[in-house]
Amino acid sequence: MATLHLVNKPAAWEGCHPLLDPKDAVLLIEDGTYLAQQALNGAAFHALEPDVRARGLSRRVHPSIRTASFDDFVRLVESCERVVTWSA
Amino acid sequence: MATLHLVNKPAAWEGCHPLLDPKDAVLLIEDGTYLAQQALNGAAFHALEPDVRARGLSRRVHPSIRTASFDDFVRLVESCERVVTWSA
Amino acid sequence: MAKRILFLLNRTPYGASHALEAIEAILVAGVLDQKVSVLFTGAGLYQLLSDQDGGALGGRTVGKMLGALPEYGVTDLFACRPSAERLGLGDANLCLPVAWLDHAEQRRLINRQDIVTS
Amino acid sequence: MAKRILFLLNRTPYGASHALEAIEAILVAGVLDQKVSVLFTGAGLYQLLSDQDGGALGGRTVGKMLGALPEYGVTDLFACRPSAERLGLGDANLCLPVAWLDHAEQRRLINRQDIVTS
Amino acid sequence: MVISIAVHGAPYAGAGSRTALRFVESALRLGHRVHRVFFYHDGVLAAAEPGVAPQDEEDLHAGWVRLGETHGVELAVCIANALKRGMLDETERDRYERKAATAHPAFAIVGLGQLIEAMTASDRFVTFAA
Amino acid sequence: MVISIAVHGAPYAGAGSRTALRFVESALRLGHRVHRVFFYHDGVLAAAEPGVAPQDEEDLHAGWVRLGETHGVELAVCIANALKRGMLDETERDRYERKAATAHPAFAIVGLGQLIEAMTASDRFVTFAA
Repeated sequence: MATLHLVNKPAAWEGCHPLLDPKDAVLLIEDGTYLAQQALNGAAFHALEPDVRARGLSRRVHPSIRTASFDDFVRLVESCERVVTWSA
Repeated sequence: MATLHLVNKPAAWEGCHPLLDPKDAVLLIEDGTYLAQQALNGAAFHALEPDVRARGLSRRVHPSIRTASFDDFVRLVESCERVVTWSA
Repeated sequence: MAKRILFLLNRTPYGASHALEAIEAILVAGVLDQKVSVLFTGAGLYQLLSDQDGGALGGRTVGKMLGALPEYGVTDLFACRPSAERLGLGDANLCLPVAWLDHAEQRRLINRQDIVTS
Repeated sequence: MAKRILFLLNRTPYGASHALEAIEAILVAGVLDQKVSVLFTGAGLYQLLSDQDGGALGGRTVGKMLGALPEYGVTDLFACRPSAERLGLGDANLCLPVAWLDHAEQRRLINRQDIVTS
Repeated sequence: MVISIAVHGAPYAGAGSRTALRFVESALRLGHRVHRVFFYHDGVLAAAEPGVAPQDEEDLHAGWVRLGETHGVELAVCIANALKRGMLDETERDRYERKAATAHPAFAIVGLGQLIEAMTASDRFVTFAA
Repeated sequence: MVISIAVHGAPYAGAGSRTALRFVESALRLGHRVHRVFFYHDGVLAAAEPGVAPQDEEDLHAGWVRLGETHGVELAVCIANALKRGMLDETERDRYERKAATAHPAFAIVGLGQLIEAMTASDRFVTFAA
């Protein structure tokens, strides 16, 4: 994986999306998990599970998006070359 | 004037716009003044002058939008029936 | 003297402390016998989504707190239909019954108020 | 050991303290001889608008602070062309010369970095 | 005219607290009575005692204190929002056995009832968002 | 792997500080070394000494202190951002002649150079936005 993108609110998707590389991964966190209700494209997508559950989104996550624990989050950081954080 | 709407960021326009009454006034403040670069419709529009000037927008304000001092802001509050604040 | 006060809720429930703190103010307005209305609009609709679990983040559940509104005398709960359609939300997904308003009805709701806050 | 650090600036200059505080970090990274790049994108482009006057709000002028970047050894200044087109901004409106990048060039810029922060 | 306001944003270099302060100054100059400024959400941080403002940025805390002390404007801070953000006056300092009060004495730490009272007792109520 | 992070958001009920804390706990559990947590922007408020957390909400300040004291993670607070938000340690308290320190001693108030050092000394650097 080249770059891990963290997206922490829906509005941040607009900036993130055009800069995705097919080798990248995206982790939706916090309010960014609202984006997980739809199919997204351009990279591999994950959504942070506690944020999904708190917001009542567990049954609304699109099947193409995998939920991730905090341990998974750490493993994503391990396996990428750099992390880019998108907010606002 | 029925309602004075305060808009303090561009993203807040989306919520404000559909609820404008023709008798209303809108005051763009803070980052909401970036909206003043275009013609807006649905009410009477003002933009807070110190916010316009700080951001380098003085020569970019659309001619249909009047700049307002803080004293003008107070007078707008006087002459309306209520104030609605839009943010995010 | 009781006033007609509209609380406009347009923030997500867990993105910041804003939603929880705003609900606390609404409860107090209800206790103090004001004529309180609440309008959920934009991302504020997510406050009403069912199956929330604030415990997953070590805190309170916003949807549950909203459920207490009627006990505090706050029963005029409105929601923006166009926002709900945009977000793909309907009655079946919500934890609380609300009256759906289109934009014109929301304009009339605002025009009936003494005070609108958020 | 010097690292390639990209600062991604996508916030408006006066909406919060974020922009000013981020610039302070960039200046320090420059002083400490890192290989610093800056990418202005989205609403961050407004940080570059000419004729700013932070004094109107009792504070510093963000555009002027950015003008100090070259003195601190930070000369790789990039800006997102699609964002600029959407906001109606071009070289003539800016207080600082930047190199314009399309999306593919921005992807390559990111892929060259050790660290990206905002 | 009697005006009250709510301030939702933090004071340091944020926009809402500064706009609110300027608005109140103008309202007083134009002869209105400002019944109460109610600090809510992050707005409560305006009361923070030992802020050290940068030399080249306006100190909004000092501006609010001046408004309270010179013009007698009531500066009311929401107790629930204040406590969780570390703002305590001397009463709360003693109750929670902390070392020092962190709220400047020009600000009164009050319950949410005072927010609703500000609405009912005023001709206009203006919310300054974060 | 050596990891450092930046925390940009305030601790009370905000999202970024909580996510960051959970991330660091997991990183330590998985055997990584967390070199430094750098609190920047509103993130510095995590160091605020006398927060009184609501009973039914997690106290993130306490979580960070535990991480510093139990796991020896360095908690570094940006001095410029801290001062203007009213965070002072004992040194700054004396320099500015204030009544009390407002930053918990588990946090070190440091210059921005430590942010850049955290980047250069770590294999990964993760920014937790507000």
